[in-house]
Amino acid sequence: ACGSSESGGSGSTDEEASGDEQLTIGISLPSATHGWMGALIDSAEKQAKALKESEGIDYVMTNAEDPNTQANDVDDLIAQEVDVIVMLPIESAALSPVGQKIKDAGIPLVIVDRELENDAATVVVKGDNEGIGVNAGKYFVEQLNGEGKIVEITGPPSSVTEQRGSGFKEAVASESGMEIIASQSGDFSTEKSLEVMQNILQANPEIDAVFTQDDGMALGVLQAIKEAGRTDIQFVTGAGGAKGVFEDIQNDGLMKATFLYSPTMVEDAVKIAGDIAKGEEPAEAMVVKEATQVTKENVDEYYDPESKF
Amino acid sequence: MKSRMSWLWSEYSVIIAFVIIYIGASAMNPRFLDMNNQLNILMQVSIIGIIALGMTVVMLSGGIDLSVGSVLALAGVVSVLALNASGSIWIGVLTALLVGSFAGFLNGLMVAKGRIASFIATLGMMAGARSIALYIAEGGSVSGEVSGFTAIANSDFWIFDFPVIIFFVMAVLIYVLMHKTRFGRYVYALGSNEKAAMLSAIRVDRIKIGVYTLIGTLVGIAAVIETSRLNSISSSSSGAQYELDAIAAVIIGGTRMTGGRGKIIGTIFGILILGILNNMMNLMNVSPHLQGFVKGLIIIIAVVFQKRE
Amino acid sequence: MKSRMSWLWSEYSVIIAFVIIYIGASAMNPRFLDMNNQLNILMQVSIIGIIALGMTVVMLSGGIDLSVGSVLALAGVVSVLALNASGSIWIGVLTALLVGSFAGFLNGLMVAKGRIASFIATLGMMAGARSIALYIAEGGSVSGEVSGFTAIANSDFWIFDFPVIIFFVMAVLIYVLMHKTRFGRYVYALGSNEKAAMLSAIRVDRIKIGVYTLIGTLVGIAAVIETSRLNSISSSSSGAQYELDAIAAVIIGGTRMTGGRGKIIGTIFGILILGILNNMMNLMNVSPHLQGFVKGLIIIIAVVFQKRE
Amino acid sequence: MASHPFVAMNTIEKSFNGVPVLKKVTLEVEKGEIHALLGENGAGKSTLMNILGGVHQPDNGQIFINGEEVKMADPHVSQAQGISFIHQELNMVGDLRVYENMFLGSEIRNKIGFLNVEEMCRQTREILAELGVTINPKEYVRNLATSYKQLIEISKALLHKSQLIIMDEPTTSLAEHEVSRLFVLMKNLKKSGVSIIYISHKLKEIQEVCDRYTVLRDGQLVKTDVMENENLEVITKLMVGKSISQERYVHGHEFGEVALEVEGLTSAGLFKDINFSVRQGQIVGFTGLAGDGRTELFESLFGYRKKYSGIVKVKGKPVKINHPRKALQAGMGYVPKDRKENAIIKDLSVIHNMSLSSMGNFERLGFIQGKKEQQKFQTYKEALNIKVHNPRITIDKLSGGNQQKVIIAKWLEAETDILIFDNPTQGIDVGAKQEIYQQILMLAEFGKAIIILSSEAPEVMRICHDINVMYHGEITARFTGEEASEEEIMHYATGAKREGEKIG
Ligand SMILES: Nc1ncnc2c1ncn2[C@@H]1O[C@H](COP(=O)(O)OP(=O)(O)OP(=O)(O)O)[C@@H](O)[C@H]1O
Ligand SMILES: Nc1ncnc2c1ncn2[C@@H]1O[C@H](COP(=O)(O)OP(=O)(O)OP(=O)(O)O)[C@@H](O)[C@H]1O
Ligand SMILES: [Mg+2]
Ligand SMILES: [Mg+2]
Repeated sequence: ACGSSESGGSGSTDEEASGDEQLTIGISLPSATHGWMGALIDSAEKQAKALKESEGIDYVMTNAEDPNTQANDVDDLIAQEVDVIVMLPIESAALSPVGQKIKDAGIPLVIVDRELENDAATVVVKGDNEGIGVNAGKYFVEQLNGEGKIVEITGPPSSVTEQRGSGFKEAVASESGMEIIASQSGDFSTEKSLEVMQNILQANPEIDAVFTQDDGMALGVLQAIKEAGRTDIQFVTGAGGAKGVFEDIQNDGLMKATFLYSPTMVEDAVKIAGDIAKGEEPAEAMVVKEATQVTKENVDEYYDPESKF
Repeated sequence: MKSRMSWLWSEYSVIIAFVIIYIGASAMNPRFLDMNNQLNILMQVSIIGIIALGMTVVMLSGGIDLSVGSVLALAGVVSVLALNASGSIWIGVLTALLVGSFAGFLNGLMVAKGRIASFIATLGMMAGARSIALYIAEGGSVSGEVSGFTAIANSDFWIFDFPVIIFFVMAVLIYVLMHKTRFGRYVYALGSNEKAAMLSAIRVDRIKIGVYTLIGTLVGIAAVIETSRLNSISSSSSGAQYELDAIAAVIIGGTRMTGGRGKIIGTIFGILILGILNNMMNLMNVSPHLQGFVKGLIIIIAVVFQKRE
Repeated sequence: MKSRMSWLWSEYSVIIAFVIIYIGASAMNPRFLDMNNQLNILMQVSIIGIIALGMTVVMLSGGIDLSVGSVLALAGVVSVLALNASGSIWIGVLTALLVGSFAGFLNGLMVAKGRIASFIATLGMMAGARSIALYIAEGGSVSGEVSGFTAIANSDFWIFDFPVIIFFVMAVLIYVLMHKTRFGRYVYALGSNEKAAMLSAIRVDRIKIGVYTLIGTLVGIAAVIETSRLNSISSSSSGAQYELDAIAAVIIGGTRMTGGRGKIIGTIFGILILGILNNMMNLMNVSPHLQGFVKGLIIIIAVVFQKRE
Repeated sequence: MASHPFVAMNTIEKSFNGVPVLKKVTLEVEKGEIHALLGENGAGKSTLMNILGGVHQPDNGQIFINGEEVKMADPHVSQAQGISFIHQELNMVGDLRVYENMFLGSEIRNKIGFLNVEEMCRQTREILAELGVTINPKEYVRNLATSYKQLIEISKALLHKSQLIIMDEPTTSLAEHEVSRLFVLMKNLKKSGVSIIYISHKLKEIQEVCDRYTVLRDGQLVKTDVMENENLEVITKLMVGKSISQERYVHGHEFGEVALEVEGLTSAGLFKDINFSVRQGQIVGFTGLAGDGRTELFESLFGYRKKYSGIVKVKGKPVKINHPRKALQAGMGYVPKDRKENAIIKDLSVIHNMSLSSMGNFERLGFIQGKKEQQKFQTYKEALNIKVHNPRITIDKLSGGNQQKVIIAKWLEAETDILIFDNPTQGIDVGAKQEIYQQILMLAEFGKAIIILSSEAPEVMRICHDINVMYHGEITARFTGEEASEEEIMHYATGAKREGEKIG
């Protein structure tokens, strides 16, 4: 498995290492500060547990609040001589040297969600943050016929927010009639978005549609619009693929579309990591989870009543 | 006359700061004065407001409670589970209150009997309660399945939303508790001079436990409102950083960090100032990147205006 | 002999707690004692460790500094920009130190001259500095483009990483400052009895400004290490919650929340305890949702062990 | 004489919150004199000195040092003018060591700027030796008894080699022999040309060391004159407006049942094998030197300290007291010493301090009746002659003596059968002292059992039926009030004599 590792039995009394080769996946994720990440962590752990049961592959999981702590976590994983590492970098730039370090240690690396700036990753499983913005932008242009007043509810400042926002702005800028009249942060939180949307509704008597960067926030926005009894708003879109949003789409609510960015992408990453640990060559070096547009037409394909997210 | 003014200033400078900010906000944005907007602001501050009332009591006693946000999430998650399991709204509400007050009671025990600095005891509770909430909800959010539950936070009474009424009632109750009962008197005494309070035959430990249990109960109430408002609660993001807003409101309201001095009325105006600030930043569409700066600046200015010792 | 022991206990109970945790960790996981792992832990605590040294001084003076994480991000962002613009590593480093100490100086001014409670003054700075960092870096992260810059944090000296050496040198410097110079003496006096210090004709205001400037400078140093380690800094996530870890280390180290009493040595062991905890949770694969619980619990136990007054 | 007085304060005026505290007060102090500043509690003595020391700014008036006008903007300026100030309230930094406190603000440093600990310790030891105290200079001040803290404050002022030392009630917690040492020192200082302003409520001391005196009353200058041949009665009359007798107060009257009985009370390192009993209507005194453990003894009895063994019986019933609340329920009240730390709640109003230990008396249906509190306070204000304009202001605005009276009122309101007073007249003027003594006597006549702790032998001799003397945590002698003499008490208090068999 870990063929490139030369430190086989370097005096350590680790019984697992001395006996038959125990395979281990190291997983380094950010901490659960919002719903999507909470769901992702949960998916990762479930998948890792499943692998442990079916294949006997062990796993170690770490969570970090900031890039430096994540670098520390990865150091710990390298020190434990895990066979493969799955990492969701908090910041691409900051974790790129860390990826290099993993590569230098001869450990295969599976990157989830956010790409590194170098080629340290063996496999990348990513969603398409920019795609979310671009696809949403296209949808807006189409639905509003190139003319309308739009409100944007962003995530807290971060590269994800940046990518989704700039994709959206680019796509919308193609039409001169489209105007983003307010752009405020809902912190990836339903309650905060509710509050922020209330205030935005107050400031803007005329709104045509609302773009939110996350389904959790979209739910707050829906509530605010409902409470204010506003009828000028034609639709709201989200991102991610949360159960509550799917249900609203199914029920012909104000929610008309969302763009897939499922936290379950980490399951693929963990599975791939398991395969790599067993010595298999990964089938492809890049797995892109399309930011598929989910609307009334195709929502039933994606709806899972058991989902936690 | 002059001494009257200076008395007013020294006792209620926060009210003057409030009036200035209020006038400023009216001048900057005509929509601010809109009746709906005013009611929105009241609604938006009610949850943190209820917590800030409890925080005032804790800080008057010379302590601090950093765990409010996490305990809110935990109480919310557990109460939704109880609600769904029992189908009874009363059981759901009661569970939230019980979880909140029990967490508070534990904080009180640690501070009073364990002699742990309140900062560290409640920091531990903050990590612990969040952790348990995440564990129970598997990192995701849980939604109520009992119809009628959402009515708690979404009903009106005359023009006021129900949460605003609850906030108001709680404010009156806590005011009476602090100024008309011996509990309140003892809290002030304890915060001012713990040893002298003890030598005055006050059971300091019980008062401390009472203080933390009280804020825990208030957090439980806040959890009910928050959960009922959106019929769901997120184990990861709900309540995040509530402690900072609550503490800021208390200090803006003129309560001394070290205890013994301060007023419930001050806290109410403190929380209103924060509410107006958030509202104005959304109304004015201030860049999310700069909102922290504006908010920090105005908080500091409001505090500078206050009487110094 | 017995009194010797009780003296040791009362003065250095944190060391005993450290030894217990250390032995516990060794027993639970044989990999813990691995030389590499030990060096990793040292490296991992060095950044927060440097900040915690400054926090000890601030807390001894009776204050608190919540802004360290945000100031670290701001200093990092600005220094990377200066580095890239000038191409000179020295200018980059100097900029970080200047930004850090200037932010600290402002904190000191607010506390000493503005008579603002340190909690609120630095809370304002926390919001403000983060905000400016986000604004400058447009919410994203900035990366160094000057080769050689990463060498600062990634070089070794004998077996020790360079950041560890810096931490060690800083610890010695701060120790000398606090115990061999009158600045240190005045800090203790001020934290213990501000009025008495003032009546002894100590210029209390200057000492306060000095204290906050000192921690600001240390945060600047930490920013250099953090930035250089990953060759980039994130305006949104870098430094998140560093204040809580630093404060926890100081309190675990036995410094009194209200100032006047405590030791630099204690803080060093406090930060080591936190480092071992994080390391162990990664080694033992504690469920990510439960890590907060375990950490909170052990911090509280470590503090309970300490001498009570 | 053409030359100027060393210090001259001219027509100083000062008011706090619109209440005038000093009204055109003038004070002159010559070089090398000890000048007594006298007056009732709240007369404005400390305020006048705070103005001289740069702590407060006067509303009007000038200060001249050697004939030159000086603006005392802050303590720094005052110190630079050669003025040291021993404040009425102790201003020690508890978390620093003795020598660190002593040199705080004027540390000795070596060539590279590091603190010269050895030199500072040496000088500390030296100066303390002059006052006859041996304390380890490296001991933390928080571990010291109050009297030592006060001696350190004094030493600190001596260290500065000042030209004027202001002593605001420096002897409140000093024992007799410590006071006499201080006086020797003061006289030596005087010889070397140092001036001293001396504030005290102990008039005997004043007569012993002072050259001139100035009396203030209600913020106004009453008289300045030379001390020699002046009758104490006259000065007292100037201060309080009436004459005060120095006679023994207490009369024999019938005692009731035994109210409090203590058998074999022991706490490791603090006190051992304490036996005594107090009857209803009896006043029992405990005296001794600093560190004799009497404070710890009664803090234990009152439940503040929990680690002790022995039997405590209240009205014949054994009680287990592990919290002050239990003591209150058993019928004990306790007026602690060092009121700033132990008694007053400085953020509560005067009225609320009064009612704090007996909230039940003011409650109806669980709510506090503010009016009732106020009425009750009015009666105490008259009975104890508490001087306060507005009882809703916080208690820290009152002068020390009036604060003490409020604390006594607090325990009177609690209506306990047993009352323990620890240093009840600390820092209290002669007039108020007499009022407090009379209150105590009246309480005894009502049948309360009273215990008085005091380091002043004359005090216990004047008001106690029985006197216990303590030494190193043990009761070494027991006298009746009539048979006691100051000299005898001193013998037992210093351990020169002990009377084992009589105490049992
Ligand atoms: N900071 C203050 N604010 C308001 N009033 C004050 C303040 N300091 C003193 N006073 C008032 O000024 C008057 C004089 O007080 P001062 O302390 O000078 O009296 P004193 O003569 O020293 O009395 P004592 O013998 O009790 O020490 C008192 O009525 C007191 O209540
Ligand atoms: N918190 C403490 N820690 C350690 N030692 C203490 C503490 N408090 C008091 N002591 C010591 O106990 C002894 C008794 O002190 P205490 O202040 O009770 O004396 P006292 O009899 O009340 O005298 P006085 O009232 O005249 O000052 C002293 O030696 C003192 O140093
Ligand atoms: Mg005085
Ligand atoms: Mg006095």
